[in-house]
Amino acid sequence: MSKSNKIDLIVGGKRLDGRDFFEVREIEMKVNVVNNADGSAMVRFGNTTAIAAVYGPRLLLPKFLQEEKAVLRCRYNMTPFSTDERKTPGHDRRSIELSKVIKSALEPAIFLEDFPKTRIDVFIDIVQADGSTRVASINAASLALAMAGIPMRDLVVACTAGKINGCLVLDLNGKEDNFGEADLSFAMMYSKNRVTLLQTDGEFSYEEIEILIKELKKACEKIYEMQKSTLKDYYQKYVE
Amino acid sequence: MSKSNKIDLIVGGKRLDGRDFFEVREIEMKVNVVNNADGSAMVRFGNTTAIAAVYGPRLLLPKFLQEEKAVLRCRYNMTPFSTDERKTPGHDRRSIELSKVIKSALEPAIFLEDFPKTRIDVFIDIVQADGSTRVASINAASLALAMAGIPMRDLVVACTAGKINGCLVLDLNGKEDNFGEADLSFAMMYSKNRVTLLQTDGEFSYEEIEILIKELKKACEKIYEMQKSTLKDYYQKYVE
Amino acid sequence: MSKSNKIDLIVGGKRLDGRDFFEVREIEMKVNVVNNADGSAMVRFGNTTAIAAVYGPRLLLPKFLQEEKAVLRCRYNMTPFSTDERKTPGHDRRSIELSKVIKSALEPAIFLEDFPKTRIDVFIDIVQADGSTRVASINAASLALAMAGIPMRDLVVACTAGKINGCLVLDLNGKEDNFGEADLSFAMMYSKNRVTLLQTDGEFSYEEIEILIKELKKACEKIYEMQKSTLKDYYQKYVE
Amino acid sequence: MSSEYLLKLLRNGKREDGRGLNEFRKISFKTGIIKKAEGSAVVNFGNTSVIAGVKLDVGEPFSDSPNEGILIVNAEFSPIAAPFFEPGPPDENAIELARIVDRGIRGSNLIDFEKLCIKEGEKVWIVYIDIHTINNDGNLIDVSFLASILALKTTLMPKYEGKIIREEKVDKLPLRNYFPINISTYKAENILFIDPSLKESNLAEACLSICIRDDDKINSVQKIGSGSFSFEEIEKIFNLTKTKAREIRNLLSSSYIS
Amino acid sequence: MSSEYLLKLLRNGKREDGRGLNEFRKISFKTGIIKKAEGSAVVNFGNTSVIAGVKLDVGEPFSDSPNEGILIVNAEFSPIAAPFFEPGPPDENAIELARIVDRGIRGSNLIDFEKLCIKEGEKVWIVYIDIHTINNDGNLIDVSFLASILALKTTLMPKYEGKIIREEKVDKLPLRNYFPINISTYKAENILFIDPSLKESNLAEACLSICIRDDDKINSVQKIGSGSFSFEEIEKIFNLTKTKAREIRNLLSSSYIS
Amino acid sequence: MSSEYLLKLLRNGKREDGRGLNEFRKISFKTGIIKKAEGSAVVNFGNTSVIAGVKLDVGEPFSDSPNEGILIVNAEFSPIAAPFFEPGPPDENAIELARIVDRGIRGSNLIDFEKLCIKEGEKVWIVYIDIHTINNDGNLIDVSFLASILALKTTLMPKYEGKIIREEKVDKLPLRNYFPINISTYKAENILFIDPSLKESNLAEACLSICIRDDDKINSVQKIGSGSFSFEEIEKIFNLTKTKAREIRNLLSSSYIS
Repeated sequence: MSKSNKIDLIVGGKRLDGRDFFEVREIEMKVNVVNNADGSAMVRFGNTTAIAAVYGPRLLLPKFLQEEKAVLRCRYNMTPFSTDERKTPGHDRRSIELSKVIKSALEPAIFLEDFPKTRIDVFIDIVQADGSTRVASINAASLALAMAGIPMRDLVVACTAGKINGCLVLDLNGKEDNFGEADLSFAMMYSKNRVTLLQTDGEFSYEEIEILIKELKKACEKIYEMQKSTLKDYYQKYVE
Repeated sequence: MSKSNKIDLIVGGKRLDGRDFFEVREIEMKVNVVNNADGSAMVRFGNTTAIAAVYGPRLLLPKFLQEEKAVLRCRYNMTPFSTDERKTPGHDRRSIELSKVIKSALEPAIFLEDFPKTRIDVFIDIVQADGSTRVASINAASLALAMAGIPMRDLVVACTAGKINGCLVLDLNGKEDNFGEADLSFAMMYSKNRVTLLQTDGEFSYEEIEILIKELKKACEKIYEMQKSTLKDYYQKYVE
Repeated sequence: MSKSNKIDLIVGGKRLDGRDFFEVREIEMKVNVVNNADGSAMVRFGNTTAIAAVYGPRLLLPKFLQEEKAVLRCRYNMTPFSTDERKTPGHDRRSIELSKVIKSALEPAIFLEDFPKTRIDVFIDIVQADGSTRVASINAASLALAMAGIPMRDLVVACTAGKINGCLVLDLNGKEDNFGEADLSFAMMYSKNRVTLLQTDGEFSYEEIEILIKELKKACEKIYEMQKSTLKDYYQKYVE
Repeated sequence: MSSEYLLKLLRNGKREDGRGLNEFRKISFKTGIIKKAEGSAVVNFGNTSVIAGVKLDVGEPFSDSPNEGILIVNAEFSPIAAPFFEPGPPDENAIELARIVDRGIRGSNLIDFEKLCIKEGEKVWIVYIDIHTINNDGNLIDVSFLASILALKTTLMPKYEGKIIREEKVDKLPLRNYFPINISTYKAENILFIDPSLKESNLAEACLSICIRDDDKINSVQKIGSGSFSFEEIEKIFNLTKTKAREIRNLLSSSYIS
Repeated sequence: MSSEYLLKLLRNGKREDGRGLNEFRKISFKTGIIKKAEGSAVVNFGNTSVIAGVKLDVGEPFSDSPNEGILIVNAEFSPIAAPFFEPGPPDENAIELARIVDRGIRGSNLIDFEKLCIKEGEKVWIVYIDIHTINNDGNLIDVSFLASILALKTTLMPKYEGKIIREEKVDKLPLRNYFPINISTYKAENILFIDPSLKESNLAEACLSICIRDDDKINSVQKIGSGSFSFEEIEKIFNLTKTKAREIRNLLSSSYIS
Repeated sequence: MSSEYLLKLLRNGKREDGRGLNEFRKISFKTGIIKKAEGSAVVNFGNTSVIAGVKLDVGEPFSDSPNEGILIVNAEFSPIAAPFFEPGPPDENAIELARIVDRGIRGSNLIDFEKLCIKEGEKVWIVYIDIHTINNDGNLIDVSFLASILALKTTLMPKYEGKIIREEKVDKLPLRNYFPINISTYKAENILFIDPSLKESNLAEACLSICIRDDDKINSVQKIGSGSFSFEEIEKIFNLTKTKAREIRNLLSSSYIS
């Protein structure tokens, strides 16, 4: 996570994987990938793959923990084989924080008040990690919630941005995340125009953040359209 | 647990401790060794000593965990001083698996349906470990259950077998277990002729397994008789 | 904790910090240092500082844990920055034992029978550790309990003693504790003349213990007066 | 579909999806699916889906086998895979599964551990197999075992020169030419059947899980569950295991895996 | 004071203690309070009180930054500090707080990590910041951050010759001349306010916690809570952060801390 | 037997089994019972039964005592030993017991730690004492302490040449010629008594547990429980301890243990 060891991340005006600055990697979305779940989805950004499964609403036990609205529980987990060095299994400090951050990005969109005394579980497994895993998780979880039929104010769309070799870019891959100067994770309810996640690490000027937010909104529009058409395609097949 | 480092385990047609191939070590059985327990027993195979204590049937709490039949809980534990290198205290992966395997060997024999809403605890401490600890545990637990007055279909009898220097043998000691090619743990309800444990590790042909099962049945008959006479002797003394 | 590595702890008839043998370090007491707590206090012996906070009596849940008298829960904790080498956070064996010992020193003074079905929590943080942390904790906890309005038979007063370079002394500092020959922790309900803590480590003759107890009683009288005037001063200010 | 109905089907030699008692569900697999892993495979038996990933690391050998690499098998029943799986460290079922897979692989002599030695007594390769459930619709042991073997068979070893250069793959994992297969036979009311769905496996009182090699050598056996077996049943199961393992091997040999 | 009443106050731009929405409570601090720590500070915002202690140790550097010291930030919500804090390992809130402080310090480039290298690849200084709550009356992140910075700024490094000689302090911690400040802006019913009491923070649906340097560079941002923000609110909060951070810096510069 | 009745007995100076207040139950012991341990003993006081095992290992010394061996005492209240013991890590009672035994042994100077040094600053013997309860019928501390001492006194040290050769025992553990004994005196309603059964110990409000050497030097004292002591009671208990410890030593000296 050191932001200091400079390496060349931009060569000939292009990023190392050939992308333009504000170009997002190839995105793949698939729903209903976990048969047992009430809703599930897989979202891939390049070589970053997140699988999200939603179970619930289900009765929250024991009784004295029940609340007037549904309790949302999120768990972000990296599989041991998802990273260069094998990741020791288990919930470390990073994944505890990311689970909280992801929950805070999804929660504004869910009508939790519709389901008192229950809990909704959102489980996310990162099966391949090449940067931007938390936004892939949010996109997958948003689709999985929709598939589970949980009433939502809007789909939540997410993307990252950052600064590498002094240049502002979108959708950091693993190398850019590790060796770039700064990164920004962003999520919004697109049609509601509301930001549900804003998290940065590293040094930015406010002007840089403003530019990135503008570009992120554009990228989120496309991701939002993909989410909608993924759901639509699934239900159309389902109807046929 | 490596099965590869060959050492001479058979010298002059005899095993290192002087035994014949299908000879079982000296067995000692003693019941009521833990005064507080509802039933208890000690079983020794050579230098392997297991103490089992049974507590229950006792009410299972909290209520929502109660089932229509008794819940059997087994815990296999090695004392830190039971092994060559001191064993760090605590429940490791091996003892979690062995606890499950021992439970699965005992469960078929117990009329759990007679005791709804209760649990029966079988605790086993290995105080000396020189191979074949899980079968010593099963024999001790079987006696302890009988002493606790838990209704059983039959006593469960157990013994190990294995392949060392290419020879098939019964009742592996620690060295044979560590440096042999393969081992087999076996338990049965003797008078019912039902197998309740069959577990192997290492390379066997099916024919070898068949031979060993035949020999294990013979050995189990003797162990079964010992179990019965141990219980009988105890109750006779008790009556006097 | 080795008691064997001799270093000079007494030079020219004085202890390294200039104190006489039966001289106690400067003591500071302050109550109501934690606004949220039902009662709280800070007690400092030289560079040893303990903060105690009392929460309760509060309802003990779940119900099946409730008892006919209040359950007293004590937790002694060293902050990571309180020691020379950073102390890894978390409850280790030493702090588990000290929590128990502190509880046993406080319990005789509290009318727990007045509060059935409740628990009283006494939390203690050592923010600076320079020897005698458990007695500083007891003095702080005693004040905090009084501030919380918990009915008590008497205040509990505590002090340490020890043997360093063969000399009997009161109130060990960190160096004396580490390199002295023996130490003694002592607490009493002063006006009731009852001992609630007596704990030693290292080699003493009974005669030495007798002498130390006599001196400890004298020291405790002074600490007791300080405790009382601290409480009095606070309530006087409060009334004004 | 109620348990009562499923049992009735089994008594008539039938399954909820029309299969016979000794018939597998549709088996599919894909290897090389995890870019960061040195080897990987996803295997599906019907709706049961498991990913196995192989990661390689370099470390010290055990003192009693100074010239041998190390195998570590770990299984996580991810909470995504079933409504009753909970986040947290592996439970006894996941631990047992990992240990069965471990013993099966070890017992089969598939891995040539001596070729995983870099410097005797100092540096050897550590082979991690991580088994990750995606969807649990029964028979996790057999599916996990197959995924593990396929992941091993497609593992490429990175370059090592003082440290691991993961970008450069220089060799295959040193495996012997075996293909061990694990077949778990379940029993409900004296009816034997393989590859149960989750609901069917809940009906079973006992299971005999056997790992067998191409040459019919047995690499591991594990009796699971609260029931018992007669000697005749055991014989029948060993024979069935032989047949069904061959069936899977044939199925796979028609694919690109040798 | 009921939440209903507190909300009514907020709607009118008021606070329970008479402050305005963008006004801090009384801020006080003291450094050097822990003798055994290499650096320490207690900071109070009203009734919220937090101690930060800096301990130094020597250890191996990370392999990807062999010539840099190491920073480890840990936060414990001591059970003394609030009726609902429980003994035990840090919960998700304490972990998030520690990681926000860590990122803010790292992002600000305050610490000159290369000067903390003793021998490249072998020995570097490890800087531990331990954050310990004494009383929690809201706004723990901002208070903890300030306590951490003041503890760092007053840290004296012990002598090192093969081992640490803690009695002899030889130098200041190598810090750059920055003063990062963290400002968390809370939102309830579209009302933005800073430095909430515990009761006020329980009313808030969301919070944007921003760390900003003297030169107005942003060092870290964290959105917290179940609410969302409009783009206008975000802009407003960034501007507010700039102003309020300067206010704290001015407050402190009137004291002996440079 | 009800607590009420037991209390009535105690008030009349009597015990449920006919003993007097200061009388031990039947004491028996056996050493060398664990073949794999370097030293071992089982000790019974009435129905209370405890095994102590000594294992030796070689490791690095602590940096503040580079030429001394290491003692580690651990106690497990096995769930076999009482209906209320649960599997899991040692609770506060087991930890306190282990620490009392540790302090008693250390305070008595029984072990000559310098003779356990193999190479200064690099390699020393580690002496593990593991205390394992078999049946808990009260007075676990005294029984555990005696079992630990007997295990130490019968410990044989294995050969060490680069590694431990456990088959060859070459020496006794280097012990000084002391025999520390721990005597716990319990108090219920101002009645003092020793060696309680489990039921009797449940009646006690407090206990003073004292470790004393042959030369009457006190090696450790621990007050346990929710009650308090008068100064007269403390004096009485110290005198009682002296007498009862001698009684145990005489009992043992009539056996083969020197």
